[in-house]
Amino acid sequence: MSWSDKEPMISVRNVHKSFGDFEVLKGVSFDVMKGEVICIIGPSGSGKSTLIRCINALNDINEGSILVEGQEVNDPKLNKLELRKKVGMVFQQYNLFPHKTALENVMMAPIRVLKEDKKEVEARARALIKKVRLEGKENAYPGELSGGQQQRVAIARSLAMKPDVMLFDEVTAALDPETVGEVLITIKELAEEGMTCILVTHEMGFAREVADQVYFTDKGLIVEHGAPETFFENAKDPRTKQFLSQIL
Amino acid sequence: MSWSDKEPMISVRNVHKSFGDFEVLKGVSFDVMKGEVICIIGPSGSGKSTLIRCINALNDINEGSILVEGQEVNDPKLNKLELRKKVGMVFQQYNLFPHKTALENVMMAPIRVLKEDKKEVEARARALIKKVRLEGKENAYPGELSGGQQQRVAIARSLAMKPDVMLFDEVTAALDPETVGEVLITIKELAEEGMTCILVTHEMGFAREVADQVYFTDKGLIVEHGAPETFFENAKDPRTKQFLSQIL
Amino acid sequence: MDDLYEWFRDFYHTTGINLPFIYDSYDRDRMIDGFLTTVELSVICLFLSVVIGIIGAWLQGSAFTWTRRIVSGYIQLFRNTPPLVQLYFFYFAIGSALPRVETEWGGQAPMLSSFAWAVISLSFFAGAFNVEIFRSGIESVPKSTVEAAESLGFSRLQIYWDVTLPLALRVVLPSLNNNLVNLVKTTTLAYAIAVPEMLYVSAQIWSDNVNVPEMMIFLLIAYFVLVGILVWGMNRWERALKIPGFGS
Amino acid sequence: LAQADALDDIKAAGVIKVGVKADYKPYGFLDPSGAIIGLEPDLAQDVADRLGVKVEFVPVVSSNRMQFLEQGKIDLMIATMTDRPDRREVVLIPDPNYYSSGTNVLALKKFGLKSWEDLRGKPVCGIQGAFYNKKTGEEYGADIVAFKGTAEAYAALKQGSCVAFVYDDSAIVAKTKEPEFADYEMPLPTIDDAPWGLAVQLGQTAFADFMSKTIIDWHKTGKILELETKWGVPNTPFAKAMHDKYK
Amino acid sequence: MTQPPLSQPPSGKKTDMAVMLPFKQKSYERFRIELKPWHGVLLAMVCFFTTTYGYATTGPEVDSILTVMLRWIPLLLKGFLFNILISVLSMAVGTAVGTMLGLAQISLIGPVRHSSWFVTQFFRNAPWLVLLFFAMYLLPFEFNIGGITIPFPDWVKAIIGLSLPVMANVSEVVRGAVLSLPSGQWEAAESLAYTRRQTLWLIILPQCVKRMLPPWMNLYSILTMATVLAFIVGVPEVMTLTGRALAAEGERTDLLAPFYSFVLFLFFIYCYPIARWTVYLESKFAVKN
Ligand SMILES: Nc1ncnc2c1ncn2[C@@H]1O[C@H](COP(=O)(O)OP(=O)(O)OP(=O)(O)O)[C@@H](O)[C@H]1O
Ligand SMILES: Nc1ncnc2c1ncn2[C@@H]1O[C@H](COP(=O)(O)OP(=O)(O)OP(=O)(O)O)[C@@H](O)[C@H]1O
Ligand SMILES: [Mg+2]
Ligand SMILES: [Mg+2]
Repeated sequence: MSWSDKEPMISVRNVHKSFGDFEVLKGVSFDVMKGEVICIIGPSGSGKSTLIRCINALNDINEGSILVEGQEVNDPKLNKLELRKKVGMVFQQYNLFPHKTALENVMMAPIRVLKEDKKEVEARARALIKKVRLEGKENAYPGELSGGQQQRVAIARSLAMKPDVMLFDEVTAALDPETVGEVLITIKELAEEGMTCILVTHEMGFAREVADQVYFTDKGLIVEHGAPETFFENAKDPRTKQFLSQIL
Repeated sequence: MSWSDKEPMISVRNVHKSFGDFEVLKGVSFDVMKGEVICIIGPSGSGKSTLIRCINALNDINEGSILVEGQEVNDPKLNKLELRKKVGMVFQQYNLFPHKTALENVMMAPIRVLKEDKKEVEARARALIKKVRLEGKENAYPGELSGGQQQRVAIARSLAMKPDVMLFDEVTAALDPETVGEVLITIKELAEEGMTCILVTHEMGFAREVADQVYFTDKGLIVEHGAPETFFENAKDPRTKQFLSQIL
Repeated sequence: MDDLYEWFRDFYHTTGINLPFIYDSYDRDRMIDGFLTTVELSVICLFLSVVIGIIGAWLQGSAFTWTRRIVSGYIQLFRNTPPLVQLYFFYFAIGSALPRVETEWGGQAPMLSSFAWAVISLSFFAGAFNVEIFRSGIESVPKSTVEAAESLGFSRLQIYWDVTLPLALRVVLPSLNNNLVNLVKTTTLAYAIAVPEMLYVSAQIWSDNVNVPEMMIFLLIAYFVLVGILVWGMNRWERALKIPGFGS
Repeated sequence: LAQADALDDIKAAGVIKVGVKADYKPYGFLDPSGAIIGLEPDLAQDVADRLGVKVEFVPVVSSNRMQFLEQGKIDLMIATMTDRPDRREVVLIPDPNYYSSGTNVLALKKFGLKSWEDLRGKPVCGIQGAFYNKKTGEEYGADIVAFKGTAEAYAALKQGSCVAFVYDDSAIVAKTKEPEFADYEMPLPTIDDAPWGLAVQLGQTAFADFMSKTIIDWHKTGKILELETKWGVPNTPFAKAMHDKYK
Repeated sequence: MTQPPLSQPPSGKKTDMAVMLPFKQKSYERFRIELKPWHGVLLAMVCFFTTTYGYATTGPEVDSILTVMLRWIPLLLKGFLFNILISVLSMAVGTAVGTMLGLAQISLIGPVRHSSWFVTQFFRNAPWLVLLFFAMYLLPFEFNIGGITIPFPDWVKAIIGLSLPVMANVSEVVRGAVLSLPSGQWEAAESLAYTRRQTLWLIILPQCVKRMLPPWMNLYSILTMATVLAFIVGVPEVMTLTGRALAAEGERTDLLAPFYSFVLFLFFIYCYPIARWTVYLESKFAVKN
């Protein structure tokens, strides 16, 4: 394969996506280099979730191209399973498997999908659970965990697949400020370890602290982007300005 | 009735409330004068919602007393209907009636409960909908409104009963920053018009701008309170400090 | 018309496919009666069973323990015993214990005919299920919506009629649909107490003519049409009740 | 399927399956142990004895007895079936007939029924699958209300749901003798005095011949009369006539 | 680290309409407290005895109702055992075939999906009694495959006739349970690179079992009650035997009420515990999720 570290890890080029007559994405382009952390912010309904679902091939696209490590995601011949081994995703609603304990949730995919050795996976899974600071909750079922704890199990579950890229979709939207803090610390640590991350978030404070690039979407387009310092202080686009001014 | 404007509009005295064995409120006291706006902040589960539900007699209390305009809320002989004409409540989840249009939602209670004249109510309802800046959405069903719009219909619905006091329970928790802005402007206008308001909120920015008093609750007690300036800048209690430090 | 009948008679002689309910005037008349009886029985039972369901569900929420006990007892007794045996029991055991009335042919007949007993028995049978269906629908109306109504001062009956029931109805429509389809199918049981409905007439015809397969296929088609009409009607109703953003 | 010789099959199997009624006292009914007894089961037992095989009773009702025979579920049917030409198209009925009864009604004496026409427009109880239902309905205009079993029909009659119960006259005669039915009578002229036929599958001529001989023997020896007495039925004119004829 | 208790567990699906919260069926809590099993037994007994004595107008020369009942009860119980046997076997057959049919209904292959949908609807919408008639008249009494004769006695026909609607209903239960899982579960599994088959067997079906159990048991209870329809086929089940017993007792009309209430009673004591167990499972699973 011709892809090298020098090229973008993820390259989104002029992506269009419609649901029926309704065009959600109207030509979105951006690149993410290996180890970069980008945040996507924007009003509700602007297509943020749709965009990152396309990167993971959960939605297909109508036009344009998405390359992950040089591989076209929208290629019908693409082996989606291979793609998903490379790209991990954490959902806003966690989507843990409720019939499995925290540890089993984390271990299941590596064992069943990657066919890895059970012992090895278990060691890794326990390490991951420790990493997301959930020691002692290994045998708890999702129903017995608080929202923030579930969210962290979901992160560990994705990490167990050793992905190259992690996608986070508004992982903190439904949590109270304290729990938000816990989850964000976990993500920050990942970013510091050099994981390539794409985050959709409403937490401006977090975007400011951790992102290499901030993208602002509105009505299916990227309206403005930049490094957090310049983005938050000197937004040029009127729409962005208006949005940021609303934040108290 | 012996109550006069000089006395507290709402007087909460040593209120205790348990669910089974679990004591949610452990002796809460505070006063609200006519036209005052107070904000209650605090971590999840600290009993904020329970407290304001008690004021509206949606929950009964185990000990203490709650006076609204000098009337004991916890009196079993109390005419709840009379109380609820005086006290309006807006819920976090809006709780609109999904099978009624925005206008019908606003009109229903005055017509069915107060038995007011339909024409009159309609005129008032339209005025209220205008006040919350929703002209043109009169015939939309809740499902066709964005979260912020639904929240404003909920406010109009309460106002249509011409209450003396309004209770707001985390009315903005699930909204994106822009929509939060819209709702808060509406509440601010109400406050300026002299409505007595009690708000439970996570929006510190708003609390700072609009509140006459801020109360911080933790584990069923009011831990600290004060005017917003002093409260946010010079919190003394360690728990309050920790909570405030979490906010990014 | 007569030619058509003759054609079917010839059809029998040439092909051996015997459809006497088309060419034989006596069989034709009784089949038309049978069809009408089935329709009449179904429509009356559908209506009554829904009324029983609504009232029963309301009584289930009653404050009087004994009201609830009686409704529960009714439900359990009816849904845990075979409707066929219920029919027998009603018609033969209860029926002959009732006061008698003078008949036009000078006899003393029981007050209720077998048709009336079929109506009663099948309505109560399906009604027992409907009570539970409505009950679960009412449970699925969030407490918060009911509280919203409460906090606007609605009375208990007003809440049930204006808010709970309309919302519950929308939730339970699929299971209600299912139960009503079952009810239409169950009307065949009236055959056992000699209500001349379609199966009864068909059985008479096939014992006179030994043409079981033909009659059987006719019956299946006839019930398909009947059930189809019911399902079509329920779907139209469902669409008419549809409100935006509800049960996508 | 039919053309293998049933007699050989029966002998090879060592058992004959006979369709009889199980809800028609006294011709075929249950005893509390669940065994089927009655006049017709006794006849079936006699057939089995003659063949030197065991007998297996299969309970049938009017609405399914011919299908059972057609399908081969039973080898022989002795189930109160009226011998009618259209039935002879479907099953093979050996001659002579073994029994006979007519159609009549059981009704309250106080109604004073005189002729079949009196039934017009009135509800008349019946048994599902009986051939005279249609005739009573079509020719005399009665509203037939047919039940699955005789118990239900008698109950419906007694509770007043119908003006009369149309049924086999021999059973009605026996019924009017019971104290419970003291107020009832059999008021009409018997119609359709129709012989009963036992039946085998179409094409089983050897078996049918064997049965013909057996039936003649029953009449000759007075077995039918004897069984009537045993099961409490007054000796019927048909049985007496046949006995005289073949004696 | 303090863990603030969540006042509301996150529900599976995000909706703005609170009304669309998943069905929670805790409604039966009330039954559990107020209606004990013996209430039902009591009720049935009352039915039974009032009718028994209500008709105690028998003269001296006939047996009393109680004597008659005692004479026949052993046989009726045997018949009832037959009902249970039929219900168990039909349920087993119907469940096995119905599960396959239900999975076929969510197949990605169009023709498989459509034809299984049609079969399901066909047997779901036909009256049970008609299907039984069908099985009785249109099935041969024995099958001949390559010289081996497979007999189809009545009770087998009854089982076939009853397992057809059971199959169709199970098929719908399976399909409904699979579809009722939040789509997030499919997506989570997909994004973890599970194949469709793995997703179905490892993630979806294990979660469905819980959801399917209550409706499945409900179906069983309905099936059990439907076994009396086997009187059509002439199987010696309890209703058939009741009819014959009444005939053998000379059609005494005063016997109808006690006999039928006895049959009601038998079914009640068998089905009621099942219904209660179903309710218990329902509420148990509802809380867990
Ligand atoms: N399956 C679908 N069918 C039709 N429309 C859809 C579908 N999924 C999303 N949409 C629409 O596409 C638009 C973009 O949705 P998306 O979820 O990407 O928004 P978002 O930016 O993530 O918003 P939020 O901040 O509220 O999560 C919305 O208007 C939504 O209604
Ligand atoms: N009906 C109830 N039965 C039992 N416990 C309850 C009930 N309602 C609330 N609680 C408990 O009481 C505590 C306080 O709940 P409350 O809703 O008042 O918290 P809150 O401060 O409003 O939290 P949040 O910010 O999450 O809304 C919580 O721990 C909750 O679990
Ligand atoms: Mg989104
Ligand atoms: Mg709260």
